[in-house]
Amino acid sequence: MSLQPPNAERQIWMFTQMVRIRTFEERVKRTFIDHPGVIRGHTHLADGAEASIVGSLSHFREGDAALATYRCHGYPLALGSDPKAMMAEIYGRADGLCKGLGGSMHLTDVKRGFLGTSGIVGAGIPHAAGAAWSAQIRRKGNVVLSFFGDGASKQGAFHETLNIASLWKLPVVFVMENNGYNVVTTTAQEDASAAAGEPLAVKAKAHAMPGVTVDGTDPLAVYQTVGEAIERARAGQGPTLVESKVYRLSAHGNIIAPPGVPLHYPEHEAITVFGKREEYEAALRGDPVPRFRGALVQNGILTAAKADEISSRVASEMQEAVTFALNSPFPKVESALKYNFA
Amino acid sequence: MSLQPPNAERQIWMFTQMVRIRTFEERVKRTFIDHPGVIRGHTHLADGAEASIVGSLSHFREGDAALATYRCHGYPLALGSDPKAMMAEIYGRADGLCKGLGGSMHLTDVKRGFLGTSGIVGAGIPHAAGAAWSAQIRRKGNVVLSFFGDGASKQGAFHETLNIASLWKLPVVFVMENNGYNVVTTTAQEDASAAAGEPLAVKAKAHAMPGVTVDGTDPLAVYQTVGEAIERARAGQGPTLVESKVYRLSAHGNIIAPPGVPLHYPEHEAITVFGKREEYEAALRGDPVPRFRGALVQNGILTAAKADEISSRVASEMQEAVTFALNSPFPKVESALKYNFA
Amino acid sequence: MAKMPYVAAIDAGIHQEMRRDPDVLYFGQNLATTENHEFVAAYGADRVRVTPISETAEIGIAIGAAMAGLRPVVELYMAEFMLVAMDQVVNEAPRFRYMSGGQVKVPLVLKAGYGFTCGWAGQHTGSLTALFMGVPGLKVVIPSTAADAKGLMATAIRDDNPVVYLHHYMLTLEQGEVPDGEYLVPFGKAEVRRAGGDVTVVATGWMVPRALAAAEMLAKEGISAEVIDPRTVAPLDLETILKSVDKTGRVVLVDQATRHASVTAMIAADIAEHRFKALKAPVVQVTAADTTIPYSEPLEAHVIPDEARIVAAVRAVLM
Amino acid sequence: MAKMPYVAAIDAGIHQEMRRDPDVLYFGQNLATTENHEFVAAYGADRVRVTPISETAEIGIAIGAAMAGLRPVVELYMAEFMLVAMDQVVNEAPRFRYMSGGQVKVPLVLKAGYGFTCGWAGQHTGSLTALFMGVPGLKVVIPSTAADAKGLMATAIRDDNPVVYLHHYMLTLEQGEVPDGEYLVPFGKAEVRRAGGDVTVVATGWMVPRALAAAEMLAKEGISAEVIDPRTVAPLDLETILKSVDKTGRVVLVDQATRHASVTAMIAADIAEHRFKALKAPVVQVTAADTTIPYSEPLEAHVIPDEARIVAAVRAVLM
Ligand SMILES: Cc1ncc(C[n+]2csc(CCOP(=O)(O)OP(=O)(O)O)c2C)c(N)n1
Ligand SMILES: Cc1ncc(C[n+]2csc(CCOP(=O)(O)OP(=O)(O)O)c2C)c(N)n1
Ligand SMILES: [Mg+2]
Ligand SMILES: [Mg+2]
Repeated sequence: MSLQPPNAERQIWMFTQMVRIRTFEERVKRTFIDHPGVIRGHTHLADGAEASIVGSLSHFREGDAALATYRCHGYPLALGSDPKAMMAEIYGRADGLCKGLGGSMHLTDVKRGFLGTSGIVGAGIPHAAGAAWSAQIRRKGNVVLSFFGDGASKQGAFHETLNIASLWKLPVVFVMENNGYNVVTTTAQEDASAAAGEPLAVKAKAHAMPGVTVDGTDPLAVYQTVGEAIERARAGQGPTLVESKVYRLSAHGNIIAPPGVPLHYPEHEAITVFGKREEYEAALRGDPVPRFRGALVQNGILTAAKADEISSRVASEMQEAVTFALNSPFPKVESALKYNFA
Repeated sequence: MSLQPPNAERQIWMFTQMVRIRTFEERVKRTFIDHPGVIRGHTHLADGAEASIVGSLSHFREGDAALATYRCHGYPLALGSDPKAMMAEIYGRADGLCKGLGGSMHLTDVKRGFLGTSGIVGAGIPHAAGAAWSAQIRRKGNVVLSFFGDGASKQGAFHETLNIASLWKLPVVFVMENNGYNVVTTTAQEDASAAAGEPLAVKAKAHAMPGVTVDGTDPLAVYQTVGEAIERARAGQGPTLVESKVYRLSAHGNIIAPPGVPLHYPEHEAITVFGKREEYEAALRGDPVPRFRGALVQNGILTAAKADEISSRVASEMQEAVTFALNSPFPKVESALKYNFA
Repeated sequence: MAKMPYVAAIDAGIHQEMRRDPDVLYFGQNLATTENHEFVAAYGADRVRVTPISETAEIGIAIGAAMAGLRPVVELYMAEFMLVAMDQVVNEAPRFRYMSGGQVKVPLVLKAGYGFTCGWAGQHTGSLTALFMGVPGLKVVIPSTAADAKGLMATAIRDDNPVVYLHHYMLTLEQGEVPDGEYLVPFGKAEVRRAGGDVTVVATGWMVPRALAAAEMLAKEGISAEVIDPRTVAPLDLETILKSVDKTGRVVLVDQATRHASVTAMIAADIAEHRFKALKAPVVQVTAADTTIPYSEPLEAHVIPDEARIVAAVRAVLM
Repeated sequence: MAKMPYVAAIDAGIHQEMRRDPDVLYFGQNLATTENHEFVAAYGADRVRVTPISETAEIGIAIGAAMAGLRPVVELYMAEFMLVAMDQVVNEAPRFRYMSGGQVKVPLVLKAGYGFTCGWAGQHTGSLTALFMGVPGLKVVIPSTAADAKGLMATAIRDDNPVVYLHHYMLTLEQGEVPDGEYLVPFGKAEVRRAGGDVTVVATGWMVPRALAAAEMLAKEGISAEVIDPRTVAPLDLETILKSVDKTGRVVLVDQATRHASVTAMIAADIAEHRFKALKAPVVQVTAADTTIPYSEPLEAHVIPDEARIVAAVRAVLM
């Protein structure tokens, strides 16, 4: 299968979405300093994975669906969710996307095809396959995207689901965002394939499924690879495992700090735990957002001025999101008892 | 690695064990007709898998361990357990191997290295890896054998365990007895690899582990293949997945019959469900027990007379087991409350 | 009305809903492996499928399909098999509606047999109902008659929430009158199986016929027992139970589970809190002995509640 | 005696036993990933290992290692993560000794935090104790103080049975006096945290300090509450609780779990059966509201039992 690369307009759209995700995450992160106590629990950022997220979701059509994990702020932004409602959710407010009931780990926007996010590692993978069963029997050529981390491929749910999806030729694409870490454990410390120097895409071989590895920091490469997998799925040829290699630019999360310790974002575990500052700095040099900007400017798709304009438009958008969220009231306490049952 | 084939004496021992397993299972099966009601619950026979069991366990040494599933009558026989105590267990009697508390699905004989059997598909696979961790750190060159079915490779526990075993180079050999069926489902109906015409040993590729397929009806082939895997494991080179292809010669079990319906063994599901009598008859023609007997006689390792003598000795042994078990008393009811805690 | 076994009534309930609603799916292990399979023949392979032995994926797939608008019924065979997928049952299916602020619904039915106390030994004989009953967002159904088996299954399929449907293995072939045509039994409405004024006996599943048999024996002694079958334990119709306690002042609760894993403890605690004044005697539970279930027949019989133990408990609360 | 936080006391308990017994293993996710890790440095990589995110294999491996003679402690972090491996916890580990007729023992400790009610929302905040407490063959421990955290961990490691050790997240940094040197706290012995004569309050985990705070407030009104912390719920020291009820005749039971998933219902049912005569008022439970835990702070606070609700319940049973 061969796929046309995205046209200039689409590439600018992709760049814009990447900037929006990055800026949103920066504002989430800054909240821990600017407004301590406003974000509770555990928050996981998508910075570093923007190219992978946007490259994948560029192919999204009406009726398609995406499901993800607790690290879920990026997808709905690319799918068109309102950052105001997203930030309000992360701040636990009444105007939140999920009415303040779900929080950072459980962003959901059904109207935009973002069906659900599980905080339990691996648990969301079969949910995506189930949604794909629905797409399969409705025969509208829809596809489902399942996003999860490298660590999740060590859960039984991953293998059980890949087997069934392959056997039933479900229209689903499994996008494994391999950021090289499960919290403070490197892939080589927990994965036999990685320890043997093999890509994690090799796991597809256990399930008679194509497995491919792509540079997840290059939005056009992801566009191509995930796009081909999506075409295959829409055509009824079954699922693909895409290993998208990214690097997370923040720590795993805002520290699993017990009450009393203020929540915050320390540096990446490569530095704080393993003392490998060079590894982190190399990743920073490959930061997908400035890199894509550079490429677009170099290719004449975007002028530097236009790029700056996008960035500053996004900056205002996200400032508005923060302001909106801070001003949104807390939900009424009675609403805590709603929505357990349909 | 290359392994000497077993000498004549050892081959005769192997043949004898195969006959013992077959005869034991025939007596279990006959109990449903001769003594209805004496065996309760669900019973699963090993007939057809004798060559695989005995070929694998021929390498067993002091300090080694084996773990298996509900289909567990064959292993302890080959390891030296007393068939009287085994039959008494299956009949729920006080002299049973497990004092009548476990029954057919849970035969255990710790003194002989047969550590435990789980009735939950896939659940016993990590137990074997755990025992192998113990062997690894005790450094006596011991190995653990994990026996399970083809269907079990569809449980997450299988993949999770293979990954860890490979990563940690645990001294364990995973012997998958692929009998082509999970109850009434064929492997091609439930496994993406099988549906694609690939052997199930391919699943090892997801875990940087060697995966080999062997004819499980040929005891010498199993001896060789599992033997090499065991040598590897003892040498600290890690686990192997051995797919041992067998055919079960009885139905999955004695029918999951609700109370009121007498328990019995109908014919194999290939016949009763799929109407494929030829498939079953071909398997019968390849029956490992007469085939190995034929080979031994042909090679001059055994005379027909000596083979008959073995069979009739075994027949008496198993008749004694039945008689013993029938005469063994039921356990005292108070013993039902013992052994919940150590 | 037609006489049929409990197991056929369950199927009748599934058929009723599959005929009516093309969004209902039915799948699980070891079903529909040939084209002659009753459900595959009737509804096709889009909606009826055999799965591998992968409970986590099976239930997870049901959740995803439900979120995408379908109504899956998952055949699990034995309640214990849900344990390998317990996260999907108690921490995924019942959470999504809530965590999304009401955006999604997750209508699905997890159909599983339980209580295989006829020699299935340690790992297949559990009565796990209490593991599910306290999970917000989950409904839990335990039919004890053929009619309820049909009507509660149909209601479970139409319900917009995840439902654990637990049918008792020892009732599989019990015959009962089952209403023809569309039949639904509401959730959260206990059934008074036998009216009585001296003592309230609450039981579920296989314990219902045992409680009724005990009531029969007690009737001969002039003791009139009211036997209540909650039918669904989430939602639990506490009202009907409490009303009976108001009348009798005495309660015996029967559960096949062990004491600290029982549904009866939940009900006993509710009664102790809400009917202190009405009670004339201790709230007594008759539960399984605190042990893994043994294989051997006399031992198994020894640890499971029977008529004699129920009768003895009733006599005790009447003293 | 040394003052240290609860979390350090847990570690002290593990150290005590690992130093003493070379068969003790400690492993789990995201620990021991560098050679500087405290436990790896002390006991080596044979005995201390990081695992992948594979709870089923992790707990299953612990079971196998235990059957082969070792004493594994599995670090699970959050009780909910056991749900993906629930079969190993409730239908494997506690069954093998029984089913083998006493041939094997399965000594292992499943260490897990619970009750992350500080914004961890729907899937990480559960109080799952009741799921484990009724399983024959399993022991269940809930330390509420630093001293108990150490002593109960040591006892759990020495116990020859599988033990679920549940430490409360909200207590992580609570300081307490912890005995130096070898220290063991027996299982099955409740602790009377505060003596009193008017009412018996039973609470576990984080609910213990809340119950004590409530008792403090009640004392100002002249109400004397006895606060009992069972410390282990399997085995459960019912005797100490019943003795207190004999004295007070009034009971309030506090649980962070939802009502029909609570430990308190089990205890309430036992009291209702065994102390009918002694009771002067209904047995009242203070439990979480019947809901998945919301993320937003005021909502979360609204659904979890607090001092005010405990105080109100005590006042109610004294009326
Ligand atoms: C079943 C389960 N076990 C453990 C955890 C704790 N946990 C949360 S995130 C995480 C790391 C997951 O790593 P990966 O899948 O690589 O995703 P990443 O966070 O790197 O994006 C872990 C172990 C969990 N949520 N669920
Ligand atoms: C987790 C779980 N799911 C389902 C079952 C029911 N069950 C018992 S045996 C069996 C078939 C297993 O097939 P396979 O692994 O190929 O072993 P075989 O019986 O063919 O030897 C099934 C589905 C179970 N015991 N455990
Ligand atoms: Mg990762
Ligand atoms: Mg098989």
